[in-house]
Amino acid sequence: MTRMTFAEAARRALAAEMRRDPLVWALGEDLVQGGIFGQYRGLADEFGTERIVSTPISESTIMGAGLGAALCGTRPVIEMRIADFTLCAMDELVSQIAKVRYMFGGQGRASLVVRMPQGMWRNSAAQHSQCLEAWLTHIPGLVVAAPGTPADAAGLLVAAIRSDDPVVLMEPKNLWTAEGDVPDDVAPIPFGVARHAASGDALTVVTWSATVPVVEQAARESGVACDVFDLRSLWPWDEAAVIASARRTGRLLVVHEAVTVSGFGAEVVARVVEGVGPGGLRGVERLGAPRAPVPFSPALEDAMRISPARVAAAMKRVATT
Amino acid sequence: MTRMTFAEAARRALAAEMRRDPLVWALGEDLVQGGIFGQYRGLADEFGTERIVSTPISESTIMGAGLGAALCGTRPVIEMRIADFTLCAMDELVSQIAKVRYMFGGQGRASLVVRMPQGMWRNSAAQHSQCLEAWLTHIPGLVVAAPGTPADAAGLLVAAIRSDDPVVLMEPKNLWTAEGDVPDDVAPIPFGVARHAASGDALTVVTWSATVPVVEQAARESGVACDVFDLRSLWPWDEAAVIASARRTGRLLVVHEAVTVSGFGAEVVARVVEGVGPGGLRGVERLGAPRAPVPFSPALEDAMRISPARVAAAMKRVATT
Amino acid sequence: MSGTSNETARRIAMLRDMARIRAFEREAVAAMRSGEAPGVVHPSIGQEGVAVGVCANLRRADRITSTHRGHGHAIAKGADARAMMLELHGRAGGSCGGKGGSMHIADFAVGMLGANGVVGAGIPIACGAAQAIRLTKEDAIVACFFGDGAVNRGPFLEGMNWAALYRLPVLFVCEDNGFAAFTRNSAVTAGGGPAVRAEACGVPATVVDGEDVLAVDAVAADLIGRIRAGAGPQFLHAKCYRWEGHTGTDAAAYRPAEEAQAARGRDAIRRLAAVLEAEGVAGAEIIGIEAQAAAEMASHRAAALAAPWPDPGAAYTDVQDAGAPA
Amino acid sequence: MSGTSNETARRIAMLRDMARIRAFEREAVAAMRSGEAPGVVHPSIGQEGVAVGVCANLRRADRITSTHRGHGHAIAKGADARAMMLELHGRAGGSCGGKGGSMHIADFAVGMLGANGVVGAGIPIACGAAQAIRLTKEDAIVACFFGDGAVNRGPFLEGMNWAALYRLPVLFVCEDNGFAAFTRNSAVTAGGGPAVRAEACGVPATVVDGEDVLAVDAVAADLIGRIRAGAGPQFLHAKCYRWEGHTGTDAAAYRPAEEAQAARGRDAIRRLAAVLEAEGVAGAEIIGIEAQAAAEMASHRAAALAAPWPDPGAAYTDVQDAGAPA
Ligand SMILES: Cc1ncc(C[n+]2csc(CCOP(=O)(O)OP(=O)(O)O)c2C)c(N)n1
Ligand SMILES: Cc1ncc(C[n+]2csc(CCOP(=O)(O)OP(=O)(O)O)c2C)c(N)n1
Ligand SMILES: [Mg+2]
Ligand SMILES: [Mg+2]
Repeated sequence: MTRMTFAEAARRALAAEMRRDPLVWALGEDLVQGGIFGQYRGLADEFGTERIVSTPISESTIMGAGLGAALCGTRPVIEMRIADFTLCAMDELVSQIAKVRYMFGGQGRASLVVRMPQGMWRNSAAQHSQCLEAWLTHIPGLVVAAPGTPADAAGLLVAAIRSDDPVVLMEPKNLWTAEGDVPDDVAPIPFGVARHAASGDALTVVTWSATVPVVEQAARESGVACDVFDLRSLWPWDEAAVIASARRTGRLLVVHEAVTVSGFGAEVVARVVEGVGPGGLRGVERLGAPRAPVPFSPALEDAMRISPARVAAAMKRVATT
Repeated sequence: MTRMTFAEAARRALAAEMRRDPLVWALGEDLVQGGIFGQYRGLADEFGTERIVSTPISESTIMGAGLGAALCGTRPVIEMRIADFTLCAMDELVSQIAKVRYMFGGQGRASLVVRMPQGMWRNSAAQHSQCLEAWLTHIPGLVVAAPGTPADAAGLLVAAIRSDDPVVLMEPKNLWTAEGDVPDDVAPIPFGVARHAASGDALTVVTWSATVPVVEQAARESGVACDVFDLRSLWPWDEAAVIASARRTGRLLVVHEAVTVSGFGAEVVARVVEGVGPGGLRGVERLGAPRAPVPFSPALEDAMRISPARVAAAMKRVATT
Repeated sequence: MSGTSNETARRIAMLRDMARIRAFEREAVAAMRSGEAPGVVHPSIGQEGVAVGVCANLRRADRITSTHRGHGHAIAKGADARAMMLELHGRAGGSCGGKGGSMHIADFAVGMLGANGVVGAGIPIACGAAQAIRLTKEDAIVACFFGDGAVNRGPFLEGMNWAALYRLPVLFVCEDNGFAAFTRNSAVTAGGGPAVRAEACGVPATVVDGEDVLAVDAVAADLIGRIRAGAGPQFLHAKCYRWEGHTGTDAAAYRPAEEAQAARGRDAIRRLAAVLEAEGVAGAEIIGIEAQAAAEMASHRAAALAAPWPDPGAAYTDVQDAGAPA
Repeated sequence: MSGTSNETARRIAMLRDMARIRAFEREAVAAMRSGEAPGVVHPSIGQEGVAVGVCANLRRADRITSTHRGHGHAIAKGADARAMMLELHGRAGGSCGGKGGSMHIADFAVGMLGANGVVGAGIPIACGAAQAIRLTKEDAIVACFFGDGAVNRGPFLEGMNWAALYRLPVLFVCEDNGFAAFTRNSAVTAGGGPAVRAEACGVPATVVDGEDVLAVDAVAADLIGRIRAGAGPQFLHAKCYRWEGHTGTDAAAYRPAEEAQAARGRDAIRRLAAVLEAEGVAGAEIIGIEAQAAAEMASHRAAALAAPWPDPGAAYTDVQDAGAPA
């Protein structure tokens, strides 16, 4: 175990995978310069500019070329810079990458990773702060992972690279500099297995990505005995663990940074209700963003931010309904 | 009232709006030739090619130009041909159109309509059959409407054109040729008001768009006393009516053509559970598509299709849980 | 065998491929119109010279990407025509097991990386395929087919720049049949056209008569030779005409009938047949080739109609490994 | 007043605008570095000649679209600099009420339709704005600013074709500062460059020294005159240099310091000052203009720091009418 930042954990994991497998390579803007969060720092020196490729500002082609390269047997890591820019490459992701194996009856596979750092970060405003994980869980063919700790940033990236499925990795921009212990030899984290971050009998709490440390803090401070699940991957997700917990606690709180309306929290609530039966629950709540774009001003952004205090209040509310 | 097809109802509604307001115009591929479903037939003759504009295959610019034109005071109707191609224009829709009013503090508005016919239609396969309404309900700034009858095709289009908000209109491809009675003088249908398509005490059924006639038929044939709501608009949606009904029936079935996982049905279930309280429901089910792309072969497509028989079976299941 | 007769044999093979494509699509359109084949078929009838002239210069290891109008590219690249016909009919044993249909035919065994239902979408894919070929040091190139309508989509620019920048082994083939669906493409395209746009992004371009398969063959041979030699991407602007409507059911009322009639007079198949006859190939041999092609495709169609439907369970396979539908 | 002195007055106004932009951005960068202004600031210092030379030829009714590096465009078009500074600080009274910040400054009152956080996104918007102007028979044009990095994005091609096709009244201004974020743009751009690409799509292009505001002014006057006369879109490729890093905190270690130093020696402000002095304007007057600009922006910054934060409730307004957040 070594203590390091989220970005450094991800950087090392990619480097290790590139050492292990010569078919792994990365493409995106400014990668040779280290990427905008330092998550590619030094990699071009080690692996050369044919495997760490700085591209033009051509999101459609970054994504589409990644697919073509996967179809010819390499394992590209497609860097989207931030999730918002994936909006410039949605056809390539959703109508091409996600569907190619199926449409062609299994002849080809898109074994690739799409990295899309997402969420609020230093007052980036409406076009640079979106959380789009719910969209991607809705798209057949895609695996969706969303790490919330440095160790998971590494372990999920390794799993994503080794996966034969296309994996979308939503890295929380706000956590790039967060520190944590990371195994020296990173093992892939299986998709669909939540991290059981805290145990308790009063309330089942489900979260992922940027709100993981927020929820952990709130669970410590709220005084509520929370059973906390950091989902780590959203498709597949650990329905079994969450449903078993909710059946026990009878209460469910889902916390995410994304807009609540049609967020992935809705799917979690619906599945848990279907799983335990509506009679099996006494309290349910989703805590996410209002259906409003993310504003620039700290005074406004903070009003929308999911804080430990807001989460703790929700914990108390749901635990006592 | 006149009996006519969905496409003809929409065509006439657009013509009437263009007569009423010289600032209304339409842009998209092949519009001068009538559009691919005949929904623009003859309009170029009446309004000229500066108001019915056939464009290059440039989805990003069709969408983005629509926004620019709205910011300069006109009311464009943006035709995307089919919803899948909107994937080529997502930045323009989600990061520009949806956010422009907010980002600029209310200085400008995107008063425009985006038409995106969607869903299965004559074995169009994976890239031409997607239902993406859930995505758009997740995006602050957008109004989302999804007509299921010719009358609503007309009334919602008129409402969309007159709305000062950007309105996304998901027209069901499979219903273009469906017939129904349409008022001779089409009034705008207010967003957020469901059509109460059938009354009953056993079960609340919520649906929209292509599955509206399917659900109506199933309700007639199932023998279950269904309270059926055709939502017509998904954002805003008629939470009040649905929650009141569910509180009464204690049972909820949501039917939609889109993939179930993270579909808008999840949001409906979550809101109803939050609204009536988990104890208030005895049965809940979502009936949508499996998390798989849409296949080409009739043998496979039919396996996924929401049929009256499958809906009726679900009605019976939920009514008796 | 003398050099000439070698050359003649090669030309006969081209004639055969063109005839097979035409016969395939005649059957496909008929099957679509009769309702035997579901969905929509986009025939490339009249454009066979482009697919065949280019693919005659490709090897099995080379890859192609294709479009919604892609039967010709697939057949010319050596795809299994019987499996294609089954696919069109949505039957088990189809190229994609019935999941893809006409717009998504692929045959990875011969390097056909797939038709595509999205205009222009093959361009970035072709760029990445070439990048992978470079990375794995494979000896192969990529030919990327697209229509004249695709030059107005963003990925066209991005892909040209990309291929030129990384000097990728790609032959871009713009099949300019004059129309984008129901719209005459010249009515929605400004400037000097596809070749000028490609050159502006650094991809050298050549214009060719796409209705003359020997002209296409000669130019393709030259360009592909350069690409194999490491010269980077090349662009081929092949002018042709779409004889039929946009789809098998489009009557193409938006254009004068004489125009299509005139194009039929420039038929690449008849022109090559005339060359071959002038070179001494017997008329009967040519008739035989065309008859054989017709018979082959008719039998594929019959086979397709007789083939079983895919098992409904196939609708849920090949989605993904992790989190596959239950 | 003689013609010459009219001309001189105009040039003095240009000098003042350039000085105001520079002063604004110096304050903005300092405020960002100190943490007083949240978020990220992209300074256009060194590029002022492009914004001012173009906007000197625009009227209030004309529109502009801008980029993430848009303070200069806004100020040159007459936007309220005080409101802009408040916006940068996220304060009430900012151009967008604090909701937009540096990357989303807009001032519709003077035809500034907005900065944009997405590279190239202003191009389609500008096309549509021009189309609306045509439809409503307004007497106005649109100037569309973007960087050299934007020429590698798809919307660039689409927009050029679109504007040429419909002969729209748009001046496209490519501000070529040599870099796209941390990457030298020539390292990711193939072919003959922005002007060649625009011309390939049918938009006539002119190259200009963007560090010479008088050259920009002259060319812009000519091009805008043509556009107003109905000639359709024009393209201006303005070469310049980004003195600072990509953002206020980027040290630009990826390029030799001498390069930026050399660019500082070509400063458009100093060059215009020299011309004015040669024309007889007193050095003191020039110093006064610059001092006044600095004082103005310092006072705006102080005002911004003193301004109240927006009411938190504003986070939920101006989303939409129907279905607004509760
Ligand atoms: C991105 C996208 N936009 C629109 C369509 C609908 N469409 C299918 S084919 C076609 C015309 C394409 O023209 P061209 O590229 O010239 O190919 P051709 O059909 O002539 O072979 C259009 C508009 C599409 N498939 N994809
Ligand atoms: C579509 C998109 N991709 C990537 C980015 C990230 N980004 C912001 S500015 C920039 C560089 C833009 O370069 P250029 O267009 O030359 O403008 P400049 O910054 O030089 O003014 C990049 C890559 C973005 N904002 N939008
Ligand atoms: Mg064409
Ligand atoms: Mg630049």
